[in-house]
Amino acid sequence: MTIKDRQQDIVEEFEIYDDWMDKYSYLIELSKDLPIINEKDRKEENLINGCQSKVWLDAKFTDGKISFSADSDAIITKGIVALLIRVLSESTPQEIIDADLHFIDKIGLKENLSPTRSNGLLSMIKQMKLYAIAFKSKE
Amino acid sequence: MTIKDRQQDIVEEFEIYDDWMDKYSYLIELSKDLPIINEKDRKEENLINGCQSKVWLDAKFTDGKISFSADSDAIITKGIVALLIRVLSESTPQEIIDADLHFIDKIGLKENLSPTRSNGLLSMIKQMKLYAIAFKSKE
Amino acid sequence: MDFDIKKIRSDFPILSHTVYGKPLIYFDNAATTQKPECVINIISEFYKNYNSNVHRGVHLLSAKCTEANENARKTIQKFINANSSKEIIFTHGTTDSINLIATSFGDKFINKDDEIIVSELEHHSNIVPWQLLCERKQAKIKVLPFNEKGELIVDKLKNLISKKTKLITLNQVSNSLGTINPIKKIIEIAHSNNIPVMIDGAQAIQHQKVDVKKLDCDFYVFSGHKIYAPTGTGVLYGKEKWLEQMPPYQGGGDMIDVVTFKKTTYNELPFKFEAGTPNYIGNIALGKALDYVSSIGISNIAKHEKELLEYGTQKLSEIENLIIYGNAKNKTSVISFLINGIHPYDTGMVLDKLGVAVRTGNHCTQPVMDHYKIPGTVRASFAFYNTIEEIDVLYEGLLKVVKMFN
Amino acid sequence: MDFDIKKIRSDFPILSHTVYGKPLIYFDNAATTQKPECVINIISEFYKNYNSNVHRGVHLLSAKCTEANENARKTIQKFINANSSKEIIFTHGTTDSINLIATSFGDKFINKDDEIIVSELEHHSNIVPWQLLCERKQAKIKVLPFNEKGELIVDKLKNLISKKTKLITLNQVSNSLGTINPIKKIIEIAHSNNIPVMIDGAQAIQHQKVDVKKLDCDFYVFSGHKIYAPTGTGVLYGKEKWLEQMPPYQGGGDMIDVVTFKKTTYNELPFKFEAGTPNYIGNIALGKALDYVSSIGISNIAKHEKELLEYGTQKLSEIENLIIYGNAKNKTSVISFLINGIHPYDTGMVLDKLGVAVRTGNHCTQPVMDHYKIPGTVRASFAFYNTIEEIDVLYEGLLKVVKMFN
Ligand SMILES: Cc1ncc(COP(=O)(O)O)c(C=O)c1O
Ligand SMILES: Cc1ncc(COP(=O)(O)O)c(C=O)c1O
Repeated sequence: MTIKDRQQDIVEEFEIYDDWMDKYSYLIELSKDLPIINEKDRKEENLINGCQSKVWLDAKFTDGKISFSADSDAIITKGIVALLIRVLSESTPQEIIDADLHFIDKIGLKENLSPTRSNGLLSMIKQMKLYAIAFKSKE
Repeated sequence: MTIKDRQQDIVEEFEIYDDWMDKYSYLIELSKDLPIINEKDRKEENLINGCQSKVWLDAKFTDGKISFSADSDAIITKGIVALLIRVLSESTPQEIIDADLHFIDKIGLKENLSPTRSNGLLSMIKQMKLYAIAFKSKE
Repeated sequence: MDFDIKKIRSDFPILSHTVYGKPLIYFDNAATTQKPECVINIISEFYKNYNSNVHRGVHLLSAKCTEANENARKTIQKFINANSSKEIIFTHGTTDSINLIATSFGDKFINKDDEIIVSELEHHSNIVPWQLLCERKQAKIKVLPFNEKGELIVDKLKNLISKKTKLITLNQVSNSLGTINPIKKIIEIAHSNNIPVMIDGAQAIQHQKVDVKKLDCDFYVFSGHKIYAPTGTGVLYGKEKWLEQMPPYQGGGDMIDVVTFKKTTYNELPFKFEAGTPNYIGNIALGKALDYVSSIGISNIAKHEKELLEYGTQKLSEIENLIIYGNAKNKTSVISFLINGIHPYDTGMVLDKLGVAVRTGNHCTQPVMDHYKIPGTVRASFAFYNTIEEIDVLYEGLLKVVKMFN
Repeated sequence: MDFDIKKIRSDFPILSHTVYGKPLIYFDNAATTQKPECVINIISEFYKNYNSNVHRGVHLLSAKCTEANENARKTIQKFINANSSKEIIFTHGTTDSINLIATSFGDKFINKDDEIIVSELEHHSNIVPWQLLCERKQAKIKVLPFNEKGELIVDKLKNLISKKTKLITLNQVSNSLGTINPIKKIIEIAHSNNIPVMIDGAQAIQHQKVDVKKLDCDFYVFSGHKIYAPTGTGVLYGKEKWLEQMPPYQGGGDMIDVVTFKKTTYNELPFKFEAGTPNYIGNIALGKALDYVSSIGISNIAKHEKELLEYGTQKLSEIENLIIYGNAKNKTSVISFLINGIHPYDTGMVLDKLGVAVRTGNHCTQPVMDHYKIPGTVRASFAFYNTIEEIDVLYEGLLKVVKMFN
């Protein structure tokens, strides 16, 4: 599955919810699927400090593909983190660099990615892309 | 003539002018009657520095009465200074302390006494009253 | 005067708005307050009819704006009962006022090894300027702690005061907990030790009568935007005896007397501390906002807000596992809380969708959060235009939050 | 685009007003500019619909205001062609911006015996902050003089520059004479000596295209109220490399990262320099004002103002014994003058009664007045909404003045 396909899947999953309450409830469900970052990887360098919530993010590079693990102290943030990782994990650095993450907008959670909410998610996406660039240079 | 009478005189003089142009022209005339301060009295302590125009003021105390001399670099200011001196000069300290200078308002030149115009006139009146207080204490 | 909440609410245009199709319930008043129509209108009115730069202008509009600006200063003077309008400095907000004092008073009176006492309840704006000063001067900050209820432990003040203490600075009301501090008592203790006191009134002036003469504080500062006035306005009250001795803060137009490249002399108070074109339209609107508050009556405001606080406290306490931080005996209408296990961001995001605006996070008081060992709280802060019914909506919303996240 | 002066004038509500029953002729634009309706309206609109404190808010209104505030920052960035919005700091005006630089850059980079070159043409706001700094640091100010026409003598710069020169600071346009200074050339000379340059753009930004990248200046500052935006707003542009190295200016909310009583760390750019609640409504309206200027087109503005300057200069020169101060080849639409023997206050008071608002005095540039050995001038400063006909009224008024006082 490509990054595009995975985004399409998510958009379809969310289509059945037109109420934000249901969407949030589903996000809370999804947060449970997040590949949780190892205790030992929860170090300062892996912490993304939004003013409102924190995100920890780690990346491993194996067989040409990047896999992410993460966590957040806020559950809504965590649910979105889980979606981002589902979309981007197990992709090549180039795929991640090229990825256009339109699904957040499509499923109506755009405001969570606004710099004004300061929840660490925007910085997290930046960080994921930076990992991809770093790993690519090592290829 | 009391201070009140002199103010009344001025009010009557101005009554014939209803145009500000004529009033200003008359003020310019009056500025020529100002008892001009002596060259030697134009010292730092006698200078009242409004932001817009300067006023020099001196006071002498003879036979229980105060007489003022003054000057200003701006003519409109000088004309009003001349009026103020005409009203207050040759009065006793107590008369000056008690004086209520309503004529400025009555002849329609109030704005010239507004602190916002910053022409030194308000400070000048204050200074005249301070002289009166000082001379009274010497009586 | 009768307190007609309907009439009052109609004075504030924003209060009839909806967000996400739901009526806006604005409980973020400690962050900033909404503006009554008369304040909004005076801004337009001045821009449309009189706008002109103040001071030294010979023309009519300049005189009008200067006069209105100086009248606003007198309104403020009366509002806080200062001795003279010379003691009222226009600034751009509480933070600006405190930085002015820290720099100017600090440069003159604080030396190496001197001490400044700051309370543990302070907003960052009343901590960081003193830290910057202490760094410059190699002086020290000592901290007056608070107890579990969020009340300052005034008894500890005596131990903190030393010969080296040059200033005590604290807020009258804590923005994150709502605690009303016993500043009169603290000022008395300070003065009996010859120590001046600066009061941060950012969260007090809009909730209770402030009389700087009675309080006898040396400095009192507040922000316009928290008392129904525009952003970018603020006030610094200082006793004339201090302001006279203090050097200028910023340099520029209007604060000077004579400028040459050899020597510059400064203007008299209050202008010595007002460099550059002031926010005169903002200042004029601040005067209007204080007139509005006076017309409602600050004691009427306090009474209604007390009812909101009592009702809200009781209602929220009914929610299981909800902990209120800040339970001082004397409080303004601020409720800071956490529902066990639920992150404030999650609570805030859900309340937002229900139309309820609250603030979440550390509220610029990290030391307070550190004290309780929490990352932040959810804070609902009420103004006199809020209602009991709005609190009910908050309550229902919190039940929803509990259901969603537990 | 066609320059439709009628349409433009109708954008500014105040321009259709009268004073003393006469049409207002506003020639005090260098002191402050009038506001177009769209700017006045956006202020009301935000207070009535969206007002909420910016940054860190989880609720919708706070997000809206934060977004609008940051969009205004981007508008400013584009307007002056800065590299990044990190380089745009919101301040409260030119004076505030210069004081920030003098304190923060000064504390970091200026030491004992260092030298700062200031032009003789400067506004007090670009003199006094450097004097205050030099007093603190025991540094020196050197003055770049101007010639009788009011033009800087750039050739003298080389002799003033030494190994000790740490900064050159000057305005792009003189507020009292209108001279447009050759800042590009001065910046080149400075940079070839490794000296950074600060440009005071208070009187330039509203009259001509400013491109900070092309100019390559290190700092550029201006006031909102002089470019059709509200009072209490201002901008500091600084190259990232300088801003990164500079310590914070004011301490408080929003400019910090972590605060403890032990140690405080600071937020990233631009927030490091924005302590306390910003004047976000003012900033948003500033963005709107720049959009308005762009919609008219700055080159259209410059062209019309040049016509006004040329016509005004010619017309006023017809008056006997009228001396114009400032006859630089490159000038903005400012005419500073004196009629031989008549005090500027007298001239100003009479013009005021005729509905013509001019400024009189030293215009916060005492060194310029000292240079010419005059106490002050009468200054008529035109904006793009002024007309040839208005200049005719000024001319007639001056004839009246001559008749009255001579
Ligand atoms: C060249 C120049 N610099 C600085 C200033 C000060 O600007 P503000 O009063 O808006 O801070 C002015 C305004 O008169 C000016 O003309
Ligand atoms: C107690 C207290 N002090 C200072 C401030 C800072 O005020 P401003 O951001 O208006 O400068 C605030 C505002 O949050 C506050 O609540």
